[in-house]
Parts: sequence; C-alpha cells; structure tokens
Amino acid sequence: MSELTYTASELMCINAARLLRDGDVVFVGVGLPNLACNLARRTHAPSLQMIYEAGVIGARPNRLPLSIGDPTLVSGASSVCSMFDIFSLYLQRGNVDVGFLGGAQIDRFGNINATVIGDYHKPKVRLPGSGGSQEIAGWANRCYIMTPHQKRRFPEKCDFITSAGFLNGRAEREATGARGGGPLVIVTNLGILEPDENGELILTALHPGCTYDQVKENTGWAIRAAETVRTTEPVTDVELKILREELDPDGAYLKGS
Amino acid sequence: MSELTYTASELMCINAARLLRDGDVVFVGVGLPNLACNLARRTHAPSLQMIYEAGVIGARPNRLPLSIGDPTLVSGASSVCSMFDIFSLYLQRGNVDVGFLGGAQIDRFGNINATVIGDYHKPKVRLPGSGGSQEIAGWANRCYIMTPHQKRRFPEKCDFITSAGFLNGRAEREATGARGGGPLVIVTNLGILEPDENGELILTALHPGCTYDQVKENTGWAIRAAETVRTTEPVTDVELKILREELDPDGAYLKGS
Amino acid sequence: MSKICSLAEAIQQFIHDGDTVFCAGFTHLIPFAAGHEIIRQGRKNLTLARATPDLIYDQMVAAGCAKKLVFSYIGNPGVGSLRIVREEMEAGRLEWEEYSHFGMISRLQAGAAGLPFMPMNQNAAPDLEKNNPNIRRVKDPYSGREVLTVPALHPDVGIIHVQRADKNGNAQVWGILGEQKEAAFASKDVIITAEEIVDEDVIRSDPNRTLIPGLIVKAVCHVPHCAHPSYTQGYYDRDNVFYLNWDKISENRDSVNSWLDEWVFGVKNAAEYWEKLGPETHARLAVKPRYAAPVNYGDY
Amino acid sequence: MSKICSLAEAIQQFIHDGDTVFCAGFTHLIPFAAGHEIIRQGRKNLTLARATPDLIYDQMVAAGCAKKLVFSYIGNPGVGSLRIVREEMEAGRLEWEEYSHFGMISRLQAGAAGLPFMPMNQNAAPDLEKNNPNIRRVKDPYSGREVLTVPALHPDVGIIHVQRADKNGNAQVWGILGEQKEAAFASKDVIITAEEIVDEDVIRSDPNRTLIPGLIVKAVCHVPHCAHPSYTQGYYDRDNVFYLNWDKISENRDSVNSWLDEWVFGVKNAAEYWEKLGPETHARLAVKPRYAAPVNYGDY
Repeated sequence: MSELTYTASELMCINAARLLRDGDVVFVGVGLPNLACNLARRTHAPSLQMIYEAGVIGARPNRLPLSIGDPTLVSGASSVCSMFDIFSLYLQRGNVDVGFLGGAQIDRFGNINATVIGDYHKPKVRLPGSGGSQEIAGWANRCYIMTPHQKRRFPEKCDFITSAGFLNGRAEREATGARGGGPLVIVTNLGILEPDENGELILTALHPGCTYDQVKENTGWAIRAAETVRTTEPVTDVELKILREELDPDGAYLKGS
Repeated sequence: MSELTYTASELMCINAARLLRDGDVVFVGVGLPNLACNLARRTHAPSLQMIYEAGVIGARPNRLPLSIGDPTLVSGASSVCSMFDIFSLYLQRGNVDVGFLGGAQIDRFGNINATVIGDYHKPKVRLPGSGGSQEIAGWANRCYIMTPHQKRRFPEKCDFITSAGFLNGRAEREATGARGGGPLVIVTNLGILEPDENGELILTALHPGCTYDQVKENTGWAIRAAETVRTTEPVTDVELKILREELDPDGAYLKGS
Repeated sequence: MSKICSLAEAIQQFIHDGDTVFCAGFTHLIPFAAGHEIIRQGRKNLTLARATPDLIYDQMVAAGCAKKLVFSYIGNPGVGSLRIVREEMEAGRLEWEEYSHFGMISRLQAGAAGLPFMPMNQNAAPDLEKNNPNIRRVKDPYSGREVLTVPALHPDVGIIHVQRADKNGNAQVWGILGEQKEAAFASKDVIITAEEIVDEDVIRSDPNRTLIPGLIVKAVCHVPHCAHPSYTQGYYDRDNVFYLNWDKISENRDSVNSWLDEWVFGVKNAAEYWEKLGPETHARLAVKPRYAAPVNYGDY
Repeated sequence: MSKICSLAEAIQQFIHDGDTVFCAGFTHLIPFAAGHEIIRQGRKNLTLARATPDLIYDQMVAAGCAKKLVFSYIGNPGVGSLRIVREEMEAGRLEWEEYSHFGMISRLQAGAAGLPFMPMNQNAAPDLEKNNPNIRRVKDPYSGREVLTVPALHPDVGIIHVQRADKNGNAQVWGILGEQKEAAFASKDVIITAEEIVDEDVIRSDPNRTLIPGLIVKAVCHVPHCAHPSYTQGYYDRDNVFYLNWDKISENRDSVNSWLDEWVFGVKNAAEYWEKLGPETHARLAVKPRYAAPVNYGDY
C-alpha cells in the first residue's frame, strides 16, 4: 500500500472525501470538491446529497462537468431552482451541512482571500472574487478547504478577507452572528490543519512521509502543532481506482502536481 | 334602449367595464369584477390582461369560476406563479394598472373597511379581513370599487381602515409613499363617485333615472356633487346580452338586487 | 432511505398539542385529509396558520383543535363567511393574529429564506399595523424612507399536498402554487401528502417541476383525493357544491357535529372518506385530461 | 399584438450608449448573439451587470463597449481567469462594483419585487462591505441585531434567452434558471431571445413553465443558437472547447481583435455565425433527446 504513487491533488481529494459524513448536504464546486464528494458517495457516504450553486439538487452527471452550470448536472437531477432560491432557501436557511472553499490566500485564522493581491482599488493581481464563497463560508455548518501547502498561499494575514474564517479569533466571528461554524479542516498535500479553541490553524495530522518541518517551511507564520499529531490513513488502491477510472479518467483535475 | 330592465349588479358591472382601458393589466377578484373585466374584453378592451391573486396570469376560463383559485383559471392560462411572486413581482413592482376593491364600508375619503364592525379586539361583526386588498389599494395604479349605494355602506368614517383610500385627505396618503393612485372611481347602483382634489368622494355622474337626492339619502355624510353631474350612458342590449348569455348564464352573480 | 408512512403515522409522530401547524395551499391542494386526521387524533391547542383558513380550519376549530389562528382572510372562498371561525372570534374564544395576504406570505418567505424579517413597501393602510405589534418598520438605508416589516414565521409542521412525489419526498406540483414552497422551507418539519408516489426516475425526468426537495421532508404519505373538497389540478375538480353546503351545515353546531361524526370520526381514513362520497360525486369531480406540451432536457 | 422583431432591431431600439445592461443566464442561456450585436452596433459606455461576466462581457469589454462592470465573480467558468476584464481592471481602465453572488442576486430580487433593498444575514466577511458603500446595514426590528442590505438593481435593459416564447413574449425556460426571472422583472425594458417561437397554445398548455410573462416584455427575437458557446438545455451542448480556446485567444489583444473581426464583425447575425461554426462543431454540440414525464393539467 505504501508503495502507491499519487499526485498531490489525489491525496487531498481522498483525504477530503473521508471528512464527509453519510447524509451530509454538500454545497459543491467543480473540480476537486466535486471529485471528493463523488468519491465519498462511492465509498462510505452513499446518501451524500450534492447541491450546486447554479441551483441543481441531487445531480447525477453522466460525465465530468467542466463548469458548475454544465447541462449534465441538470438532466436526471432531482430538482432545479433559481440562484436566489439556492442561496436563500438552502444556504441562508441552514440546509447546507458542508461547504468547500478555496482561494489564493488562507491565513492564520482560516480567512480566505479570493479577491485581490495588493490594494483593492489599485489591484496588483485581480482575482475572481467571492462568487458564492462569502456566504458558503458564513452559513454552511462546516467548511472544508483543499489547497497545496505553499508559503505564499498561507500568509499570516490575507490582503483581503473575501470569506470569513475566524477573523482575528473565534470570538470575533461569533460576535458577527453568522450562523455557520467556519472552516473545520484544511487539507493540504502535507497534512491537515484545524482551528484550535481560539480559531488559529494548527497542524493536527501529517500525511504518510510528510514532516512538521516541511509544514513550517511552507507556512507564512510560525505554525503550531497539536499535542498529538496523527498520521493520516494511507491512500488506498480502491480510492485511487475510483478517482482515476471512474471519476476523472482523463485526469482533467487530478493530473500533474 | 331606455326600456331595458336590468339588475343593480348588471348596471354596476357594465359601468365598471367601461372604465377599463384596452391593454390594462387588471388584478381581478371573482364575482362582479371578473364579469366586468370579461365584458370589457369582449367589447372595447380586447387586450385587457387579467391576473388573479392566486398567481394566474392570462386566464382563459371555460366556465365561470366560483372561487379565485378555480382550476379553470389555470388550464389554458399563459402563466402561473407563486403568491409571493404575484404580490411582489407584479403588484408591488408596479406592473398592475387596475385593482378592484370592495368592503362593508367605504368612507368619505374612499377608505375601505373589510375587517370589523365595532372594536377590533372585541368585534361586533367580524368581517373577512384584508386578503389581498390592502396591497391592491396601496399599489395598483388605479382602483375601482363597485358597491350598492346604502347609508350603512357609506359612513362618514370607517370603523377600521383595511385598505387605504385617501385617509383624511390626499396629502396624507401621499405622505405615506404608497405608489398607487388610490380609488379613482366608485360605481354604485345610483351613479358614480370620484375623489376631488382633496380626495373626498363627490358625485360626478348619475345613472339614467337616478337623482342626487337619492344619493344624498343613501350616503352617510353630506355628499357634495360636482359642478357638472353627467348622466351615464344607458346600458345597451349588447352589453346585457354578453353578460347574461355568455358570462353568467346561470345568474350566479347578476341575479337579484 | 424511504420516508413513506401512513398519514396517521405522520400526524402521530410529527404533530403535537400546542404546535403551530401550516396546512398549505391557496384554494388548490388544501390537505383536508390531514386536517381530518388531526381531528381524529384529538390534537388540542394548536396554532393554525394559513392565509385563508378555508373550510379545513373552520372544521378543525369546530372540533376543538385550535387555540389560535394566524391568517389574512377568513371567508368561505366564493361563498361568504366562515361561520365557525367568525363565531369563535366574536365570542372571544379563539385568539388570532392577522396580516394581509402579502404580509402572511412574506412571513413565510422570511422563514423559508432564514431571514429574521421581510420588508414590504408601505401600502398606506394604517389600522392593521396599529393593531398588530408584529408589523413594524425599518428605515431603508438608501432613501431614508420607512418600509414595513413582518417577522419570519416558522411553523412546527408544514403539511403540503402535491400531485406526485418519490419516496424520498421530492415533490412536484403544477397548477396554482400558492405558498406551498415557502411554507415547506419555513417549517421545522414537513409532511408531504401525494396523489401519487412515483419512481424517482419520473421526478428526475423533469427537475424544474420539483417544488420541494426531499432533503427538507420528514414524511411522505400516499393520500389520493387528500384535498377534497379542495382539488388537485389534473386529478379532480373542486367540489363547489360542498363549499356551498358547508355554508348551511355550519349554521349551527349540531349539524356541524353530526357532519364531523359522520365524515371524520365515522371513517378510518381518506380512502374510506372518498369511498363514502360515492360514485355520483366521483363522477361529478372527474376531469378529462389536457396534457402539457413535451419538454426535452437532452441526454447530456 | 406581436412583439416579434429581429435582434438587430431590438438592440437598435432599446439599447443606448450609457445604459445599464443585464445579459442574464448563469452558465446556461447566456445571450452571446445579443452581446455580439451590441458590439456590431458599436454601443459605448455601457454598465455591464452579471453575476459572472463570463466570456460575453470579456468580449464586450475587449470591443470597447463598457465603462463599468457590476459583478460577483470574474472567471472563465471551469477554465480560469477572465483575461481582458482582469487586465482592464488592473490597468484602471474599467470601473467596477462588486458583490457576492448572493448580494448580486439579492439586488435583482429587490429590483424585481419593487423593494428599495433586500436584507441578507451577516456572513462575517468584512472587506467587501468595507469597500463597497452600497452594502449597508439595518437593524432587525425584532431581535435588534443587524442584517446586511443591498440596494435594488434596475437595469435599463435585461436580455433573456429562453427555450421557447410566443409572439407576446410569454417565455418558458427549463434547466438552470440562474437569475433569468429576477433580471427580467428588475429591468425597465426586457428583450427576449428564443430558440423557438411557438404558438400561444404551446405556452398555454403548461402555464407553470412560463418564467417570464409577456406583459413585461418589449421585444421578442427568434435567435436559434443565440447562447453559443454557452448552451440551451435540450437544444445544444456547452462548447467547452471554445471556453478553453478563449483562454488562449485572450492572451493578447491582437488575437482578440482578429477573433472579433472574424466572428463578430465578419458575420451579419447569429445565423451566419452558427453557419460559420461548421458541421463538425454542430455535430459536437448536438444532443440526443430526453423528455420530461407527461403532466396533465386537466380540461376544466
């Protein structure tokens, strides 16, 4: 088993899939989150319910969707509603258990920047912006993040907080009254970060063969480790096989890095 | 022509129909307003667009609907939407030209009571309440009222204002910011009342054979008459024929009084 | 996982004395059979919420199930007064909370959307606002002018009748939509009653037709003719004759009680009730088919 | 009264320099042909509003039609960056106003409902609110806690592509609904582009499928394949290859200008554009039918 080779994307995707619970209602994006959800459905979480920000509930895609509004998500879905309804009746109402988030920067308190590098009004690099993520981060019961572990992606403070983690600490988030629980787990190619009681991200698990030193080198602040740092379960050939043969046979999302 | 006999309901219905303009979007209730609209469509206003508070647009009923939610309004309609949408996207948005109103009391300033006779919390007679009329009165561009001319129906002041006319005068209504124009014409079995520049209802027309004295006797305040009081055009046999033979052949709404 | 159970089981499990119940449907799809089952099971002190209480709440009030009414129009639609409700209100035996139709629906919309309130433009009518402390105002932060607000309504249980549903509770509705969707999303627990339980594939062939998703549904009950004397578009007609008759039945309590004895307590369930209506009524309410034009989703 | 006219006539009549335009459709039904016609007619200083500007606004910005963008996500969906828009923003040559998806859609909902604003629950994210003075707060009059607000959006023109419409503008849509309905009701003028113009009877056979009523529509244009490289559910597939290609085309302005010359200025209308794509592309985007289960409205 330990001799299996896999890409960083495969590793993150498999570890994210394991976080999902059977019966969870997941607000899904395309790409890795979509693959992680479908992997979970085919393994331990057959009753996972996937909803898409385009307003699709219970999709049964016959092909890998390129965009979040692919027609294959609609044909055979159990319901389609407007964007206003998906954000209000589902997400704002509290009907979403899990949201997936991503961005160019994730900081010490799990805040996410997907908007701008540099000054907002005179952008050095203009990023795509919130899309649905500001409300997913605010209102989903639990949020998961998958991201490669690189120093520039983990600064101490984001240039711009597009989507809330714990702001400057858990109490500050709670004071806003936002209903969601915030980021629960960040899966990287080195291991797993989780917020401590104050909302600061700390290392709680390493993937097999990865080290705390690697994590420290690739994080923009002096990241602490939990008292006990677990080692994640090794990737299995069953998981890899489902990903590679069933879910992304062309390697659209899993190839490379 | 002057020898035609007709009921009070027929007289009011025909005079109300004449008020409608071709192309008007009308928020329709069942009963007389429904008949007035259909009469207008079959005579001078073929492009009249009827919408129902149940969420039906462009109904083509094959039979006379008993209730405002009759299935005959749906089969063959051009659109059906939710109640939330009909009240917000149509009425509140300003897409409704004409609303019909009615109630147990209509006062000097065209305010309507459909809620209670006596004290609100200890009702002497409990009436049905607003339904859709509070917002129709507030937001339709023009409102029309059909009601038999009786003293108890035209008190100086309503016991309860369910739906706004001009409150205590036109300026008071305008100060609320409600978008609609308020009651434009009240059709009774004696004649036609219209608001003056201050929003007070005055007599502007009498039906053939009716007198100002009759109006005064049957109105709960000292009702004034316009400088020139018109006589309404006599009911025609064409109008009566459409009403009696096509629209209400069983006389469900037009018989009696 | 199938959520199918009998209507009696669903009422037993999800409706408790003192609950706020919303039996949805504007004229169309009113779940009378559920109301009758609540009466049979003897629930008390319910708060009954509906825009138009209609005969279903008149009957439940007559049977002593209700403590309070939340409503916007108390009439027998197309007929006249709702005699029992009116009598109980006039006698001071029934509490009430009153809105306009739009106020009522806006309360559901706020509840469904997880918002604390919904704004509504001013309609110039002063007296309901004066008499209902739940109707308030906020200042529009753009113009500085005031708008009205109503608070979110969250019924304990919403009962929604539909044309067809699958075993997971994915429910499709056509014809008048009323406040079915908003009531379902606003409620803590949702009971679906359906004319037909269909295979998931039927639902999935037309996902835009799904008004209520299974993920918010607790129980799915197969109850043909659930809505009589209201109606189900495409399945049977509204029983206008009964609406007219109730106006007479409800003139005195003896005839109401006899009616309840015969038509609610005297039958076991909706199937027996429908059977008892007899072939003449069945024939009178039958409707010939008229199909929607085909729609192609494409096999992507 | 028929509202049918050519797309060129509709753009000519209803879209003016300086207007705020909303080309609706979330991934699905994006009216590319209308965007191309606006480019051909040389409109200037437009404010372009859409949740996801997508390639349609990237192309319109590249062609010099836009002064300002109102948006919530500037990406090439499923591919990556929206290069032209991003470059213009970074260079300070394009004004912008930014929301989250829900903020953007709530602005349309407020506009559609005739409300001055919509409330949204707090989402804890501080920086967009800090940088956009249109995002404000009001106090919930029930709990005393603050909620966010966004102001109504009222585009001068909303362009809505649909599967089928009648000559009066009654329009039916299935598949992803995005913000089509809200955009239509929010806009002052509505232009409908349709894959098919059908007889009124087709629309009237399925009134619940009508998303946009004719009474708010100014012009109805028959524009098959209007949405390419976006798609129309049941009619043709999304041209993912083009979305990937645009990422390369938009790497420099010369290739963008060549593309505009060939595919926008070089063709007369949507029909010529589609013809020019050629039989291989037509075949690649073709889709086999998959029909919705029948629905019976009843012949009442």
